[in-house]
Amino acid sequence: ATPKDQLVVAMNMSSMRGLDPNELNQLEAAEIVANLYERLIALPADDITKPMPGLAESWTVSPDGKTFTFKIRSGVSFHSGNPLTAKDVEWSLRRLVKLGLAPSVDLRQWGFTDKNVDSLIKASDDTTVVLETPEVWNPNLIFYSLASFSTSILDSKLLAEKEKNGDMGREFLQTADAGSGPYSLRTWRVNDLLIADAFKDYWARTPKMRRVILRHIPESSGQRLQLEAGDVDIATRLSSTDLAAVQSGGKADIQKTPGFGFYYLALNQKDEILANPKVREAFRYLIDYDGLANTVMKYYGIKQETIVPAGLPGASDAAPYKLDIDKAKQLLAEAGYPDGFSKVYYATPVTPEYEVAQSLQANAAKAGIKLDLQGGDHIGKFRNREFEIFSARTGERLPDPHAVLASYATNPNNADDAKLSGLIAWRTAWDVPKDIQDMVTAAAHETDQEKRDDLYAKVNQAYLKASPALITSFQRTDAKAVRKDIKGYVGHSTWLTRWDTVSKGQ
Amino acid sequence: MPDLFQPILSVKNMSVQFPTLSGAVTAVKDISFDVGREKVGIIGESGSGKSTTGRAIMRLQPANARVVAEEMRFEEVDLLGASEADMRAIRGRRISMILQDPKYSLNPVMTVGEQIAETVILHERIGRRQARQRTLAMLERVHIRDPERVFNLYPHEVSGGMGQRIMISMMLISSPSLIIADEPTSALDVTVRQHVLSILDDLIAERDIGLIFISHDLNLVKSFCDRVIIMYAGRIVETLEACRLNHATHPYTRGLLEALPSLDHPKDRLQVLRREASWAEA
Amino acid sequence: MATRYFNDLHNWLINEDFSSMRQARLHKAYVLWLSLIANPLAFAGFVVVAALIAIAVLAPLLANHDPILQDLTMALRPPSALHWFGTDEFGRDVYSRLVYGARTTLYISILVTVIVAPIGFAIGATAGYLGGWVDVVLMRITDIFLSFPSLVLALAFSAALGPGIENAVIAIALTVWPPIARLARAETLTFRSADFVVAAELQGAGVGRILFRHIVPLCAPSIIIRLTLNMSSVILTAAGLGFLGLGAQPPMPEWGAMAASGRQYLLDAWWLTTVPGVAILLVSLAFNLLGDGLRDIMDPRNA
Amino acid sequence: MTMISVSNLAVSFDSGDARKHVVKDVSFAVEPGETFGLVGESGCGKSTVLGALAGRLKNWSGTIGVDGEAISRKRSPQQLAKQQMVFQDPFGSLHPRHTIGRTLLEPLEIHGLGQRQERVEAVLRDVGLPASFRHRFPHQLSGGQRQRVAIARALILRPRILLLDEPTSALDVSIQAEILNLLKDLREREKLTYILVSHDMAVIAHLCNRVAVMQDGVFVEIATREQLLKGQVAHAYTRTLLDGSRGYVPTRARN
Amino acid sequence: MTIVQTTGTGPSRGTAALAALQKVATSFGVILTTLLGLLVITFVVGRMVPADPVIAVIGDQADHETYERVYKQMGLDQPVYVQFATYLGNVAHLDFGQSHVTKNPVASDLARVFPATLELATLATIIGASLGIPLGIISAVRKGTWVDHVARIVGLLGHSTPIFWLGTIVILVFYAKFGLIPGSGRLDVYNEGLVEGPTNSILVDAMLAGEWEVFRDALLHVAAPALILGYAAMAYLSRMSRSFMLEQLRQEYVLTAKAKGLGQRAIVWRHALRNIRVQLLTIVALAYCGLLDGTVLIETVFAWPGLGQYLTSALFFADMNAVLGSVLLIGIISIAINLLSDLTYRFLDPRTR
Ligand SMILES: Nc1ncnc2c1ncn2[C@@H]1O[C@H](COP(=O)(O)OP(=O)(O)OP(=O)(O)O)[C@@H](O)[C@H]1O
Ligand SMILES: Nc1ncnc2c1ncn2[C@@H]1O[C@H](COP(=O)(O)OP(=O)(O)OP(=O)(O)O)[C@@H](O)[C@H]1O
Ligand SMILES: [Mg+2]
Ligand SMILES: [Mg+2]
Repeated sequence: ATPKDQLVVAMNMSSMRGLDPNELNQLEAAEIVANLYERLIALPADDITKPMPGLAESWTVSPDGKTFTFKIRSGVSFHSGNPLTAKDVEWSLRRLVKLGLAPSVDLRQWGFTDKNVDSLIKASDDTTVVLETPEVWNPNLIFYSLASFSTSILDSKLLAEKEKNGDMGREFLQTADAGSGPYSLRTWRVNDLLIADAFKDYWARTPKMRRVILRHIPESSGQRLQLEAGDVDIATRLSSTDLAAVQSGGKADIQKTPGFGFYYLALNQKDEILANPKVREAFRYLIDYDGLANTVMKYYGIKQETIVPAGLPGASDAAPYKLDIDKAKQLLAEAGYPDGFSKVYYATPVTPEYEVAQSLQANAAKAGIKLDLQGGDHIGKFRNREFEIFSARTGERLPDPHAVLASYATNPNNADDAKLSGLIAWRTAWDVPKDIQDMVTAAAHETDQEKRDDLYAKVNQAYLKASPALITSFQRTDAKAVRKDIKGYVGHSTWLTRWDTVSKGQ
Repeated sequence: MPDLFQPILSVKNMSVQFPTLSGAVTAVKDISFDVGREKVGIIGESGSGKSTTGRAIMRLQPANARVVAEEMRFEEVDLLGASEADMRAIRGRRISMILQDPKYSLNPVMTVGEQIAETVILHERIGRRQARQRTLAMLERVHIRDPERVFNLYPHEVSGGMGQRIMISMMLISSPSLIIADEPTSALDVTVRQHVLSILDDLIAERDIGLIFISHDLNLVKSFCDRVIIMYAGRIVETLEACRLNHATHPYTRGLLEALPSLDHPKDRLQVLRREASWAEA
Repeated sequence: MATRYFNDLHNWLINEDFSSMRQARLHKAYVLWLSLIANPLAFAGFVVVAALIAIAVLAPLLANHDPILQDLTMALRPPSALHWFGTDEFGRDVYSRLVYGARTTLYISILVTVIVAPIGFAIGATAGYLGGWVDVVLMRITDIFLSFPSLVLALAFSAALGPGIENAVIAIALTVWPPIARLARAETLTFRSADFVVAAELQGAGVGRILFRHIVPLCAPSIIIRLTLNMSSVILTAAGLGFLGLGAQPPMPEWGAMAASGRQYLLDAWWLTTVPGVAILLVSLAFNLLGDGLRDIMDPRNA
Repeated sequence: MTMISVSNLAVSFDSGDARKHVVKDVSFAVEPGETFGLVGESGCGKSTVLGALAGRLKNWSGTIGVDGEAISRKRSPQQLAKQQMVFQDPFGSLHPRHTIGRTLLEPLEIHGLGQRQERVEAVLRDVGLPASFRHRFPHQLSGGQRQRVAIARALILRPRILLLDEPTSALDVSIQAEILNLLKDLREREKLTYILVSHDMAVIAHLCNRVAVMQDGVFVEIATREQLLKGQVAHAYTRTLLDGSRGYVPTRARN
Repeated sequence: MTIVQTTGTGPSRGTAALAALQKVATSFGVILTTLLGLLVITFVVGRMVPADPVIAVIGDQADHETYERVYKQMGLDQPVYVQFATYLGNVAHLDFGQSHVTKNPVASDLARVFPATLELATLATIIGASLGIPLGIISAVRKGTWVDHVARIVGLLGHSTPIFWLGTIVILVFYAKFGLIPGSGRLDVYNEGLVEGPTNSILVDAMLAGEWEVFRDALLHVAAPALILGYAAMAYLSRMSRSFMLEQLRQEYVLTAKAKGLGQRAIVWRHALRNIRVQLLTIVALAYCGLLDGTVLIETVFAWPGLGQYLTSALFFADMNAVLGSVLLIGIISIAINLLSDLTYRFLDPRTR
């Protein structure tokens, strides 16, 4: 059994890439950073769309919607003992933009660049930070971004000491922490173990768990057995059968945290056959939504055929498609391919993506489409539009339809050399209908929440009708098994699960 | 020598069979002979069963071989009925065996001294020190000049002739009463052979023991042994005094003699042995 | 009557007084066969390998379901009268996949042998026969491949070559040839100065003739035996690669990939990994026993 | 005209510090149809001389002439075919997995000669083996039969010279007699020139016209057959060898 | 009559030392070329692997600008040979670069993961050798009897069982069902962080620190994976020892020993074993090298943070520095082990002295 005052979590850490909040880009690392650091704004796990005060006690938005003024909480100190001031906030946010690494999109997408950030983000005194946006955006989008792990506030004084060759402390931060969160990093051995100790001077509350231990257990069966034996409290990467077994075993609860991303199928529109809308539609009838939902996808996803993630404004539960081979055949015949065709199909050989792909392969075969399924790492080819059919999943972190739609439904320039490879619509070479793109852009700038909700509902319908080249089937969920005596461990849709709220009861 | 006629070994109707894929092969068939304190040569062509006979006496035939005999007696011991433990006490102490090629018949990773001393330690239960003394003395006895040095050599570091002398000392150190030498000099040069044989000859005379000398060299057996047994196809076709070999009567023996080129009686053409089926049956 | 006929045949085969080349060959095979029967473990291995071949050939007759037909409603069912070895995560019949998988397994084994034996032999024998700098260069290359972590080499190459069973086989072959080359070299060294090779040289035979007409027949048994003994690790490596998406591609049934992908269901659907696992175990055990037996039988030094 | 002329032949193995001079300075000439013997104890360099003559060894110096032709280190197929070698060990000199027929066909293939089956049958007849032996493998033959096959293989290219390296020392006396007779017959019939290595003086005296006694890489004496038979040898070492081949001389008796 | 007593006096001590030195010098050259070849191949293969190291760092969804920026930062815009030359230059200064995945210097990563694998492989080799060699010898001595058959089948099963399957079954039975062994990893959470020693091998460190509780815990953790690996190694070792022993028992000197009156036991364990110890040493060394890189699967099943896992994940994320560093390490180790066994060989076998 685990010690009473310690939380032991089983994880698969093999894809973790350092602990620098401005560099990492991955779920497990994000959860750790969420607890080592704090951000201006907090999004409660149970009401994810509602910005709450974090390090910022309060804030105001100027009437033109472009200037945000944050009042920084005083009396907060970093793990190093340095007091946290507005200067640290200014330095941290600028650092994110200037380093320009993967998570910098969180600010860059609103128009911040390494050129303008020094003038747009400023600490006016020790407790006030002023942030200006180059354009008017819906303020929630900005607040959500400031709640992301990437906008964590770093200890600028400490990092100044640790700086090497002007790296803004990057090397140091990979394996150390410079935060003010409820836990401080004690030991980290990559692909082995991470130990975090409770931070005594944490301002909000005293964490009940004196220590949190994350163990790298790559095998699902290993995690499950340890969980059932009580040697770990939480298992985070279980296969669906193991989840089912744990659930029926009664020692732990299964927590399904919905995420804002989809399992998708991408049909390259540079391919003549796949560019045919009827062929695209035919593929929708080849996905065994219900069969998968009850088996492979039971814990990994929620059936969602539309494009706005469930739980967000404009979402709909319309499900007009279901597995229908005959219908698919008919569509193919109408498109001029009664005898089908064959295509190369790339998918990553990981659960459940590969199972979903194999299911599609089997159904397609019945409709006469021969899919040559190739496992392996093909993301590079997908990004360069060098594929025929590809499937994977995304994980957007903003609790707002904009994040998903910007990637799935905008493609301002469909030319090869535009290199908008951040957008999966561009990668698919899909010339998204203009009205959809316009509505998505308008909604992001719209400050009136009702109009916005309306716009998203329309986009949702238009997307469905467009017979998209990016077909969504399941909305991603992340399932964890939590032993019954663990209270307060609540999965967070934007990867910010907290440990300081956890307690162990009998 | 009165006890020359008192046999130390007597074998009656011994046969040895090997099972093979195409039925059992009888390598030795119903042979009988006695050995006293004398030098008995066994000659015969390759495959006639000489080595098999020698090994059967020591009960060292391959595991799959089947040995049957009416009687096999060595001094007071019944070799047929002796247990494996009895045999171990006999081998090396009372009957010894010298093999053809010292290059292969010595353990390559043990010093020669160690290998000789092992025999006395095993049979006489004496200490290492004492065994070493005995070994050195024995080495000296076989005309090895610097026994102290040779004691610590490995087999690959000694010449063929020396190797065979080491083999002799190893097999004679426990004073056995019968020695079986299976072609002890065939791997040696003529010059060395003479020396090795004379050492063996001396030791045998000195200790008054019996020797079974297996060879296919007629000239050698004739000049070295007292009696000769001639084998053909697993049978003994003839037994005679060595000095009378030239007057052998059996056509096989005669054939062998005629086939030999000779310095003293040069012939233009050699006689070729014409085998007769009856030889193998008689 | 029949026994009489068999006796005659036996006598004709066992007789060493040949009247034709064909009889000589048949005799050789027959003697091998007799020694095989006489060695119970090797014979057991032979029977299993023969069964594997038979199953592979007769797969369509033996299978009672379509091996690639999915039925998600029937996923992960335990063994029953309908599905003898249960069903997998897609509701496919494990028994039928096992039967068809024999083909893949056999295919891999044969392909690896076909690639590795000639390459390993050519490199090893050339190095051993020619000696000198050729030997140094070739053996250095062999050493480099030998000191590579073998699974990593296979992984890297099959990742580089792209997924697919043939590519996986090539990648595996890359890890298998160095020991074969070493073996071929060692064997060649023992034969290089044999009198019959010298005799051929003195008659003017060239390097190629000596290597392929004289050395090959002598090295072949030990190389084949070594490959037979390697077969289990070849199958297991192919399995590992299959699990990583680099070996056999779905929906092709392959034992290794079946065992590996069933691994995540091991605790609840034991049959998924256990059935192909036991099949792999049996076949590699059989290959091993057969290889050991062949070595005992064919190598005169082991007589 | 001499068939073989060798002067100042020296052979060494291994280069550098480990260099070993095995044959130091050897000269002799052999007439056509003559049989020239070589005796000496193990390791004195007899086989090495033959190896250099046959073209098996390359690291020799001095001059070798065969059939009036000076031989260089690299030989043409014709030059190779002119002399063939028979080895000591009949068990090691035939390829264990080749049938006799294949062994005999091989030289014909190498030299691109025709009428192969006929030649094989003829040469088998020459060495006194039935034609049906073509289908056998070496392990199915006795030592003497194998040695006959080895001789047949050497003869099939119709060489002028046979180099015989202890051709009978692994054989029983009865078989040795057959082979020695065969060699004698062939020499007469085919007008062959032999160089015969043996350690048995009786064999040498039986077959050779002259013999070179070798010790430690040099010839200590070249004696004729008559000298051997009469015991008129000059060198003590030659005498030792002669005595040795008569059998065991008890030292006790001598003392 | 004089008989020349020829004995191999061998070269004098001085020349022997010189020859040994020469030998060392050539082997050093050989090692360097082998390692260089190893690096070249690894580099080339690494370049061929389709996984994109940049994407591995920035994630799938990053945009093109970020991609370009990181691409340059990682030095991938330079020609391959320049990258390789730079790498070689760094290696010459004992700098193995930084891992993209772990963000640590590769050298410090290796210093952490390698001892874990070493610990496992060493124990497994000890287990495999101490069971496999006697088993092989016994089955050689009893060739063809049921003892031989059983011993061979037991050994071969170890060679033919999928390791991941066996590993999971062992965990299931001995951990989950009977609770006899600890689950996975190297230590229980209670004992984490109690010893942070100089060698990174917990067993050794705990022993040095005198933390016997930790030592016991670590030993319990390593037991199951080491036994499973040891079983696999045992199969190989017992088969090889069997055939070596059979070979020896056919030798003429065995007959001599029997003729002296030695019993079977003395012949096998005193005479024959001494003749095969060099070969045994070689195969134990080979098995050890094999285990060092063959631990991938068992490390995954038992969540053992060792080199096998490190290397595979590096490979999958195209983390070239980590891959090169690990391959180099394994290469050096396997060359070193072979060299060592070569040297011992010289020492143990009088014929090669
Ligand atoms: N282990 C065995 N299995 C089968 N047959 C055997 C075995 N050992 C010997 N033989 C056969 O027994 C016969 C006699 O062999 P043996 O070795 O006694 O002959 P030998 O007279 O010593 O011959 P050589 O002079 O060649 O040493 C031969 O025909 C041989 O083939
Ligand atoms: N390839 C070789 N490399 C090094 N040394 C060699 C080689 N071949 C022969 N020798 C050495 O040359 C010497 C003469 O060898 P050779 O074979 O000519 O002797 P031989 O007179 O034929 O002896 P034997 O009667 O034993 O056949 C021996 O000391 C041998 O060790
Ligand atoms: Mg014999
Ligand atoms: Mg010679």
